[in-house]
Order: sequence, then C-alpha cells, then structure tokens
Amino acid sequence: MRFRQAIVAAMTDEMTADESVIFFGEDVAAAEGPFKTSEGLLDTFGPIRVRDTPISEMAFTGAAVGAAMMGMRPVIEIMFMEFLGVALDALVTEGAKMHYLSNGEYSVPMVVRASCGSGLGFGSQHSQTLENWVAATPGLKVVQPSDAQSAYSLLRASIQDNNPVMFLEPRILYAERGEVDTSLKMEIGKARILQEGSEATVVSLGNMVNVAREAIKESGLSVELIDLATLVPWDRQTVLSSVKKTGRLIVVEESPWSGGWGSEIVSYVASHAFSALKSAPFRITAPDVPVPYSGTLEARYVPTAINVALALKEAVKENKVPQPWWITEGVSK
Amino acid sequence: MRFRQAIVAAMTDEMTADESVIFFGEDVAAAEGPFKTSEGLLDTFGPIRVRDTPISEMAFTGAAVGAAMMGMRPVIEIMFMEFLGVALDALVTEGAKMHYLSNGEYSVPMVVRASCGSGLGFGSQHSQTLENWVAATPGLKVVQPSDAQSAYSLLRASIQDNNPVMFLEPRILYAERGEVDTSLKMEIGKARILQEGSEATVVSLGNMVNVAREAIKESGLSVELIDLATLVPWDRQTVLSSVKKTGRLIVVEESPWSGGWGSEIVSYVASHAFSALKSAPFRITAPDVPVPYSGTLEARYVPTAINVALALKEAVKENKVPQPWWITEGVSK
Amino acid sequence: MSTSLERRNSLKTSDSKTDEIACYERMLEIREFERRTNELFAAGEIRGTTHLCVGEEALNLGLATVLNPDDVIAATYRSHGIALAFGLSPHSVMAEIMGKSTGCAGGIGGSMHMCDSSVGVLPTSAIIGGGMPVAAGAALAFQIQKKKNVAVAYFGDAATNIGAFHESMNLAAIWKLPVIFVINNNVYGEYTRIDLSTPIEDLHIRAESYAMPHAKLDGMDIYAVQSGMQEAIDRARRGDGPTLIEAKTYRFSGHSRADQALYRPEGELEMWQKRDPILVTEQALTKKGLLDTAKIEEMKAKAVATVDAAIVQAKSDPEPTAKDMFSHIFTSQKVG
Amino acid sequence: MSTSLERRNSLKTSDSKTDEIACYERMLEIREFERRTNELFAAGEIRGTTHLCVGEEALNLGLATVLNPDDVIAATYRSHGIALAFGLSPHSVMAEIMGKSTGCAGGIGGSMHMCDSSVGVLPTSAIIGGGMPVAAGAALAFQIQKKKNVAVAYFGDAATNIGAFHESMNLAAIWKLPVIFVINNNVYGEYTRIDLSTPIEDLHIRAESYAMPHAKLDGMDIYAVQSGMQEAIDRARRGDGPTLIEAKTYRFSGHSRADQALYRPEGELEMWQKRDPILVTEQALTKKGLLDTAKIEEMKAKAVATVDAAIVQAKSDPEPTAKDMFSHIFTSQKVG
Ligand SMILES: Cc1ncc(C[n+]2csc(CCOP(=O)(O)OP(=O)(O)O)c2C)c(N)n1
Ligand SMILES: Cc1ncc(C[n+]2csc(CCOP(=O)(O)OP(=O)(O)O)c2C)c(N)n1
Ligand SMILES: [Mg+2]
Ligand SMILES: [Mg+2]
Repeated sequence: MRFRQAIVAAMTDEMTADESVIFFGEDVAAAEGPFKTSEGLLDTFGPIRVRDTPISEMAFTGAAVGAAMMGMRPVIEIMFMEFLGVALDALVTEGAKMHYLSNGEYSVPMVVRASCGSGLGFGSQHSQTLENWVAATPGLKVVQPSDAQSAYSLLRASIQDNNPVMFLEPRILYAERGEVDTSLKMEIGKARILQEGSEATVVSLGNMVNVAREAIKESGLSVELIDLATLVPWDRQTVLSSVKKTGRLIVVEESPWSGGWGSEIVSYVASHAFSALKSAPFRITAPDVPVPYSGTLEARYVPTAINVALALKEAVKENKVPQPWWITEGVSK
Repeated sequence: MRFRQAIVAAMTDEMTADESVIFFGEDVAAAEGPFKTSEGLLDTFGPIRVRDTPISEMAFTGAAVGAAMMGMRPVIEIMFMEFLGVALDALVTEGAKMHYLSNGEYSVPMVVRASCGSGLGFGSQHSQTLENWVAATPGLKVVQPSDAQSAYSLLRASIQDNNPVMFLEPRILYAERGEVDTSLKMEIGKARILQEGSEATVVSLGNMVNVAREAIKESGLSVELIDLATLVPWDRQTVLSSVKKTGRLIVVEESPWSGGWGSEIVSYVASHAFSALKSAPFRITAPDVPVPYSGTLEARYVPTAINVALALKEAVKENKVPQPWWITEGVSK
Repeated sequence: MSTSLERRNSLKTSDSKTDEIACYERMLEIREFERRTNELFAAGEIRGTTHLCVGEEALNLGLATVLNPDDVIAATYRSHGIALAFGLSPHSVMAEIMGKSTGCAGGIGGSMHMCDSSVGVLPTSAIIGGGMPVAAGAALAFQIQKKKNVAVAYFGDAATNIGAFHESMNLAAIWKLPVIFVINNNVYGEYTRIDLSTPIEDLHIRAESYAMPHAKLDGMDIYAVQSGMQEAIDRARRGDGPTLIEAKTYRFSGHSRADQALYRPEGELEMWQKRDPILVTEQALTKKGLLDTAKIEEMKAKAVATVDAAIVQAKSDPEPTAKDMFSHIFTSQKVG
Repeated sequence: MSTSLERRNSLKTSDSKTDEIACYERMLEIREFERRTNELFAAGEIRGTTHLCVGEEALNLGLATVLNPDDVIAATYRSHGIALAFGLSPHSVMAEIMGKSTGCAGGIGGSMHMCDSSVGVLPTSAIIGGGMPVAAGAALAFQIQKKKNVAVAYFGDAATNIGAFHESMNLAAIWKLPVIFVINNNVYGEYTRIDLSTPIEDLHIRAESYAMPHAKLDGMDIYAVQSGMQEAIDRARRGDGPTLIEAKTYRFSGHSRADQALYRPEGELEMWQKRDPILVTEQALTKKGLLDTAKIEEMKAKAVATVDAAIVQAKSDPEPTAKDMFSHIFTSQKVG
C-alpha cells in the first residue's frame, strides 16, 4: 500500500481497537485530509470522533492536550509542520510538561501528526523538516517513519504510547508504495538496521533513509544503514554498537547544516565511541538556506544519492570528510 | 554597571544614534521593563518610540517584521523566551525569510530580545534557554551575551545589523556587575577567547561561560575558554584553531542533554579537527527534564563549577568522557 | 487531615447556611494565606515569584461551589486562591510554594503550578492563554464521553488579547463544548491598566464574535458569582455550549513579587477596598444573622492558626531528591 | 516593457473613463492568467501548488486602484490577482510560478510568494495569519515616520479564526494604526464552507471586539470595493486608525491544484456566476457606453495574447543557478 494509506490503516486499526482514540485537524474529516491521509475515517467512525477544525492550530493542539488529560487519545493533524509555529506553546510548553507539572497525576497520550520536508515545490514556508523545534523537549517523543511499514507500525505505537508524540511524516513519501505487514510491531525508541555493513555506518531519518539506501548501493561499499525512526529518545545503543563495528559514522539529513538534528548523533558518537572511529564522523545535510521553490534548486537542496555516494567513497577509501557541494562549487561558504 | 544596565545603555546609545530604532514589548515603557532593562527609555525617547504592547506576542513580533521592512529598526522584548512559543511563526517563518522571499528587495533589521535560562525559581515554563527553537533558521542570527560588556557591545551590534537577530539574555545575569567600555565594539559571529590555555578548549555560551570560568580555575588546568557569544552564525574558525592547539573540546551548556546546541559544536569539531583530538570531545549539559522549581533541584539542573571542574580533570588527566551526574548517581539513565 | 476532596465537599453540604459560613471561612483562609505568602516572600523564604489573589476570594469560592469536584478548571499562575478554594490544603499549597516534596506538585512546580486531579485542578499554566485550549479540550472529552461535566478556563483581563483566547472561543462555540471561559477582570495585566492595552471596556462582549452567550458579574460578591455562573454551567451541562463570563474584581496586591503598584490612580484601591469581597460577605452574613463580631474574630483567628500551622509544617518538610526530578518525564501508564 | 509602477499607474490616470476600462482590461488579464495557470498546472508544467483568484478580480482591482503605489499590502498565497492588479507583469508572475530567475522573486518563491517593492506588494505569506501583524507593523512605521501611507492586510474568511487575526486587530486598534484589514470572504477555507468553522455569518462584526469601525462590501463589484475602501483609507490617512472590511466574493475555482470543489452545494456556483465580477463590470461599462461587444472581444483577445506571450517568454527564461539560492540569506545593507 501507499505510505498515506498506511497512515489511514494505522488510524483505522487504532480507532477500531480503542474507542478513546479521536482525530481532528483541518479538512481531515469531510475532505479526508489534504493529503488523503484520512480516507474513510469519517465514514467509519463518525463525526463525533473525526472532526474538521477551524484554522486554529493553537486551539486544537491545546484541545488535544486537554482531551488527552481527560482520558481520550487524540490524534491531530498539523497539515504542514511549519504551522506548529503558531501553536508550539500548546505542544511543547503545555502538553509535554503536564505529566511533570502534575507530579504524575495526569498523562497526555496524544499524537501530533505533521507532514514535513521538501521536494514537492511548496516553497520556503511549506517544506522544512523542523525537528529542531521539538527535539529538545523533555516529555515529548519525536518519531519519523521512512516507509509505509514504519509509518503503519510506528503510528500505531505512537497512538498507544501514553506520552505526547510528535509524528513527522515526510510529505514526499505519501504516494510511495511499500509492503505493509499489519502484524509487525515497532517500538518507539528503537532504530532499524536496514542493512548490515562493515565499512561505515550511515544514520538517517525519514526520506533521507531512502536516499542513503540508494547511495550505498551506488557506492558499492559495505555500509550499515540505520533508520533512526525515533529521534527522541533515539536509540543510542544501536548506533553505538554499529559504529564500534564499522568504525565510521555518516549522518544523512534533510535539515540545514547549522542546527540540524544530525549533530546530536555525531556529537554523541564522537564522545562515546571515539576510540572506535577510524575516521572523522560527519553529516551530509541541506545548506543553510530557506527551501527554494525552483525545481532545479529544490533538487539540489537535499542531499542526493549521487552526492552521498561520492561522500561515502571519500570517507571510506580516503578517510576524508567531504566538503558540502556548496563549498566545493564555490557558491557559498 | 549591572548587566541589565548595560542593556539599557546599549538601547539608549542606539536610540540616540539612530532615530529609526524603536522599542516595544510588554510593560517595557511605563514600567521600564519587568527586569528593569528599559529604565529611562520612555522618559528619554517618548511614547512614539517606546511602547507598551498588549499581551500579544504574535502581533507585536510580526509588527516588528513589518516595521523593519518599512525602514525602522525595531527592538522588541519577549519577557521570557518561552513566550516565543506563541509567536515563533512571526520570527522564524516570516521575519527570517522575508529578505529571501523578496529576492533581496526588503530587509528586516530587527532585534528580538528575550530573557532566558534557569536559576531564579521561575519553574518549568519560565526557565529554559530554548536556543533550539531558533538555531536552525537560515536568515536569523542568534546571539547570547555572557556579561555586561558583551551585553552592551553585542546588543549595539545586533541593532546595527541589517538582519533579524535573536538576542538571548541570561536572566540570572541581569543583576550581575561588570566593567563596560562603551567604545568597545564586538562583532556578531566572533567568539571571544576569554582565557588562553593548552590542555583543553572549553566552549560555552551565556551564563555557563561564568560557570566554566570558575570550573577552570578550580581545576588548576590550563584550559582555553571560548565564549561563543554568537550561536548563529557561530565562529567555527576560532573554535577549530583552539581545538587544534589544545587537542580537547568540552562544551558546557545549559540546554538539555538531548537536542541542546552544544552538539552542533562537538559534531563540527569532530568532523573537522578529528586528527587533532587527543581524546573524545564531549558536552556537559542539563539533564533531559523540564526545569524543576525546587531550589535544591534547580541548583542541580545546570552544570555546576564543581561538576565541570571534575569533568575537566577526568578529561585532561585520564582522557575520559565523564558520565553525567544523573548516571553516576543512578537517578536516571 | 482531610483530603482535598473532603475540604471541597465541606463547602457544599446539605445545609446551605453552613455552606455560606464555610465559604466565608475559606475566603479568610485565602486572605491570610496570601498575607503570609507575601511576608515569606519579602523575607526571602520563598524564591521565584508569587501572584497573590487578594481581592479575588469571592470569585475563587464562587467557582469552587458552583462546580463539582469532577468538573475541571484550567487556571493560571495566579492560583493560590483557586487551589485553596477548590480543596487543596494550605499545607500542600504552601509546601509547593516552598518547593517541598509534600507540595501539591511535589515541589517541582512552585507558586505558578498548582495541581490536584482529585478536585479537578489541572496544572495551572504560567503562559498567558496556555490553559484556554486545554479547558476546551477537556470539555471535548466530556462531550464525547457523554458526561455531564464541564470545564472552566480561568484567566485574566489582559489574557483576552492573546491569540489562544480567540481560537479557543471559536472552537468551543463551533463544537458547542461544555466549557465556560471566565475572565477574572482585576483591572490590570502586570503593570498596565486594561484600558491601555484593550480598546473596549466590557471584555465579555468579545463573545459576540463567536455567537456565544456572555455575561458580566460582580466578582466581589460570591452570590453574584454563584448565580451568574450557574446559568452558564446549566447551559453547558444541557449540551447547549460555552459561555463567556466576565467577573469584575480588583487586584488588591501588586502583580507579583515586590511590585508596589505605584501606577494605580490615586483613590482607586481605596474605592475597591470598600467592595472587598470579604467585607461584602461579612456584611451579608451578618445581616442574615449567620455571623457576629465574636464569630468573625474567632474565624479570623482560626485562619491565622491554620495557615501558620501549614507554614510550620511545610518549613520542616523534606526537599525533593534528585531522583524526583526524573520521575515524571515519560509515563508508561495512562493516568488522570 | 512597462515597469510594475507604470502598469499600476496606468489604472489611475487623469481620465476616470480610461481608468474604468483599464481596470476591466486588467480583470480580463487576471482571468485569462488564471485560466492558463490552471491549464499549465494540469499539464504538469507547473509544480507545487497554485491558488487561483477567479471570481476575485473586482476586489483585486478595487484595492489596486484605491491604494497608492507607496502604500503596501500584505497578502496571501492566493495572490496572482493581487500581484497583477498591483502592477506586476504577467511575465514576472508567470516566471515566478514557473520558478524562473526572471520571476518577481527570482524563482525562489513560487506561486505562493509574490513580491514587488516598487508597488508595495510585500512578500505574500503562505501561513494563515502571517501577513496580518506584518501589515500592522508597516502601518506602525508609517505612523512613526509621519507618512500618510496605509498598509492593507488581505486574507481569507477562514483566516479570521487564527490567533494572529485577533492580536493584530487589537494591536492596530489600541495604537490607531493606519492599517485596513480586508477579509476576502470567498465562502470557503480549503474544502470547508465558512459556516462550518465559524459560528457567525458577518465576519466583520468581529471588529466590535476592538471598537474598530467595520463594513461589508460587495466584492464582486469594483465600484462597491472602491467606495467601501475609500472611507477606510481616508480614516487611516487622517490618523483615525484601522478598519475591518469584509468583501463578499466567491471562489469560482477549487482551493488549490486539482481540487474539483465537489463539496459545494448544488447551484451555489451557478448562483454566484451570475454575479461574476467581470460580467458585472462589463454590464456597467456597457451601460455607460464605454464598452460594446466588439471592444469586449478585442480586449479579451488581447488578454489571451498578452498572457500567452508571457508564458512563452517565461518558458524560455533561464532557471536560477545554485548561487542564487544563497544570495539573499543575510544582507549587509538595509533595503526596502
Ligand atoms: C504568552 C505570555 N506572555 C506574557 C506573559 C507574562 N505575563 C505574566 S502575567 C501577565 C499579565 C497578565 O494579566 P491578566 O491576564 O490580567 O492576569 P492577572 O495577572 O491580572 O491575573 C503577563 C503579561 C506570559 N506569562 N505569557
Ligand atoms: C497556520 C496555517 N494553517 C493552515 C494552513 C493551510 N491552509 C492554507 S490555505 C487554507 C484555507 C484558508 O482559507 P481562507 O482564509 O478563507 O483563504 P482562501 O484560501 O479562501 O483565500 C488553509 C487551511 C496554513 N497555510 N497556515
Ligand atoms: Mg488582570
Ligand atoms: Mg476563503
């Protein structure tokens, strides 16, 4: 099934299994979601549990917090991750802190689904991944699937989780197909080793996992590919073990060079597997620019398989840290 | 003068030098600022240029963007950094992208001043540093002074800058005194080497610079202390050169263990000064918890000079990466 | 020691006269509590910040008595009075303010963060507007669960200028949620008089933007609060949706901490002091023959003693330990 | 090639009859532009998304003619019509939509991000509510600079439920800013009819919450737009503060991209088509003897040719280069 259908399936299965799961967002009910990620939900579960909201992200995100505290399991959809910019307080400063501030008396089992990422020509205000807005929030989990299977399994796990979960869906994947075994469970906080390898470890997240997979193939090297899947709390153990085995770490990410999530991984590994490293760990990222609209430029914005493959070869064969393309090409510093 | 007076002085001097500088925020005019960071400004510059706003962070942050585009140089005060959670869009998604989206036709010379940090018993929703909300925003500069002098010089530089600047003021420093030479200029993007050393490089920001300074003294080691001062764009060159000289990097930060800004530094240095590193670079951070209110706990929340000193010794003398206290004490994983 | 629920229920017994006196007594307790809090703060025995509820006791008690313990309230940092009225003991509130492990939030929250799930006090928010959508969401849960409970969002006059107010009101109206938005219009937002930040006088008319019923009531008079609120609560329980209530009160103290409130126009405080909610209740009860001077003195002495005992106990209570700081980050169980 | 400013000024000459015809012609241009945009999108020649302005041409032109080129407008993603009306050439708008370096934002912005400082078109925002405080801020600058200029915030009906609307209105009112908030009430927000998200019918009454003057006007009639806006603009230039205007229009197209708008009640589109702004203008001008069938046909043909030429040119224009993506992140100079 398609990635977006995996979302629908996970929602359907959780709403069937648990009456307390409710769902709301802009145009998610009657219109079945701007990205068709809620096809059939209104029909199946009715207008009490599946609701369209006004354009009021602060109100409906905060409402999810309150409903979760009163025993429901709300899932909400933030159409584009950027829209959390008008509602961050409700999630990060209220929702994520309620369990703590209630001394454990209330829990906030809610999921904020948001589409993210570039590649579809939506321009600077509708194309970022923005993990950084939520990643340093004790009390909030952050999940990002990379294919239909993980979308299905991780969304179910997120809905079942008793804590607030930010569930980031790479928009470019919605139409992608993949096998989905609905009996397969995945745990939040567990990375997936997608392929084993001995010469380097590549850690990635979301759609960059697919870019990395292609790059590894292209490179012809023996590279271990880890889909982080959960960014908070991330699977330090799996990554560390892998790097201790391969001796090299490359993070491939869609976020900007400055401030992107990959630094967290490189930094931790540099601290805790230092002596195992055969060469310098590094990140391959987007440049420090807002996402450009032009198709030609947007295609260059995120790391490409070709670039990643070249970087992998440089890293493994020459123990080098490749410069980003904008530096080698002299278009920026 | 006190840190907060340095803020007042910088504001006064810029408002005197440039008529286009205006200032608004909650209770900044008649009441002269909740932290007395605008003493005398209303009296001196009058109610047209110095204004109290309603409690409407989204509106007045966005208004600063619009006023900046029309030739003013607005400075606004966000009383506690957390309040940007209701206004992030205006700064990050509008203000920081306007120059880009106008193809260079408009500029947005504005400064968002915000108090940040823990230590004063303000609890979970009024004590974070939250650099992560703004750090991955191409188009936005992020500055954080560590003493009265840098508060003065960097605020002036920020107001003179033609781009949006997030100016983070460690609240705990407001009452601290320090020498201020008003003729001293500091550049955004330049780190300050506060003391030279040969055995390790400590990189820090804001009030943690002071903690680090004390720790270094306490440790008796020869440690180079770098006050990053600007987080975006940070001074990669100064940090790299220092680490190449000392062979060790320790970042001391107030943000949480997961997602804090220090990873950016450790990651970059691990990538670009790998062979110069004598031992693993690491971070000393706050734990992954919301800031607790209790004075006893809050005192443990941020790195202390004693803890940092111990860590420095372990790092330099034993080439070890010390575990954070919550792990050694077994109170958390 | 009575529980929060018992203390709450003690305001609503089978005898309405007893209840009236109990409410008066609780108001005295709040007043005394805030007096001592202020003193302790000035003496440096409390850190951080505090926002006193002096002048708002009638509103606090009015809400506590018209709501049921299984209704919920999402209030603000200015919430000692709400907490005490809703049933929390002076000890658990004071211990919280002192950061002790026996505090209602284990000393983790502090003065701005009161909480007690047994009487529906949701963790109070220190962010303006933070609690409004949360209250709407709690009401949504009640609606879906087909419960008759209601949620109250309780906030200040100046908070009506934040975006969350607008969005929450609209959402509540379009979904007909059983939520009551209560503006505690105490005339000031921090150091700014409401008329300097807001171009209308009667804030409750903002409900018209959402075709929502609205009313103003005298927040200095507990009976006015009770009857004004009752209508809104009945509407909500009936399934007829939300209401915006504006309670006119006055902030007798400064905004927080050491604020001397020098920005107040001359005579304003004195004018409002004539309508001091405790005085108003005292007069009403005296008139009804339920109180006399002796009884009043006795009750005031009792409030002094109760609060003092709470402080003594809180002072000697243990601090939370480092482990407590890590206890409630993530939970494996659904609670609440 | 005329500049944006010349194209803008050509709508406001010394001869009002010429102007009326020029406006009609521009409306035809917008209509044809959107028709072709839709076609190109369907044919896969444009990526991303587009939001058409069909049905809103009278409002676009009304605003362009009552504002001066040194006034500013902060509009939304639905802004091809605003851009063209305000003076941008079909080529610079189409090139932007096609992501070419000759586009008004250098191909960096795309369909949702129009901009031209020479005629006061601030970068349009793709975030609901994003432009409202920005417009208020521009007005603040004008006020402080003692200029007589005004700023317009232009947004949709559904955008009146976002927090920024409330906050910006209140701020503008309390500071008496020369800003006009213009609701383009085209009945839908995405796929949702406004009455399903908003419990009132006349959105402009929300101005009462800020003691702000407000009015409704017929957005299908350029003369109604002009006269309704003029009063608001005069008020702002006089220093008497902001106004909320609700222009009633109808979104003849779907929300964006491939939306077929199947959610529309039967007959609704047809009803509104009778009030098609181009038809309305055509009839008015014909009645005044300024237009006849032949002239109309000629002008329509001209619009077709103009837009076609713009598309042909835009197609052959160069793509931006990698360097362009880095050109405008930080600036060393104050511009604008
Ligand atoms: C979003 C946000 N902005 C600003 C503040 C700072 N602040 C705390 S209380 C307050 C005044 C609130 O006034 P009001 O709503 O009237 O409530 P009162 O304090 O009078 O009870 C302000 C501005 C905040 N906590 N949150
Ligand atoms: C904060 C935010 N929330 C949601 C969206 C997604 N969105 C884009 S257009 C739109 C509908 C807006 O409707 P309206 O304001 O009536 O304007 P119209 O499109 O009809 O011109 C929505 C929900 C957004 N861009 N920003
Ligand atoms: Mg108030
Ligand atoms: Mg609309």
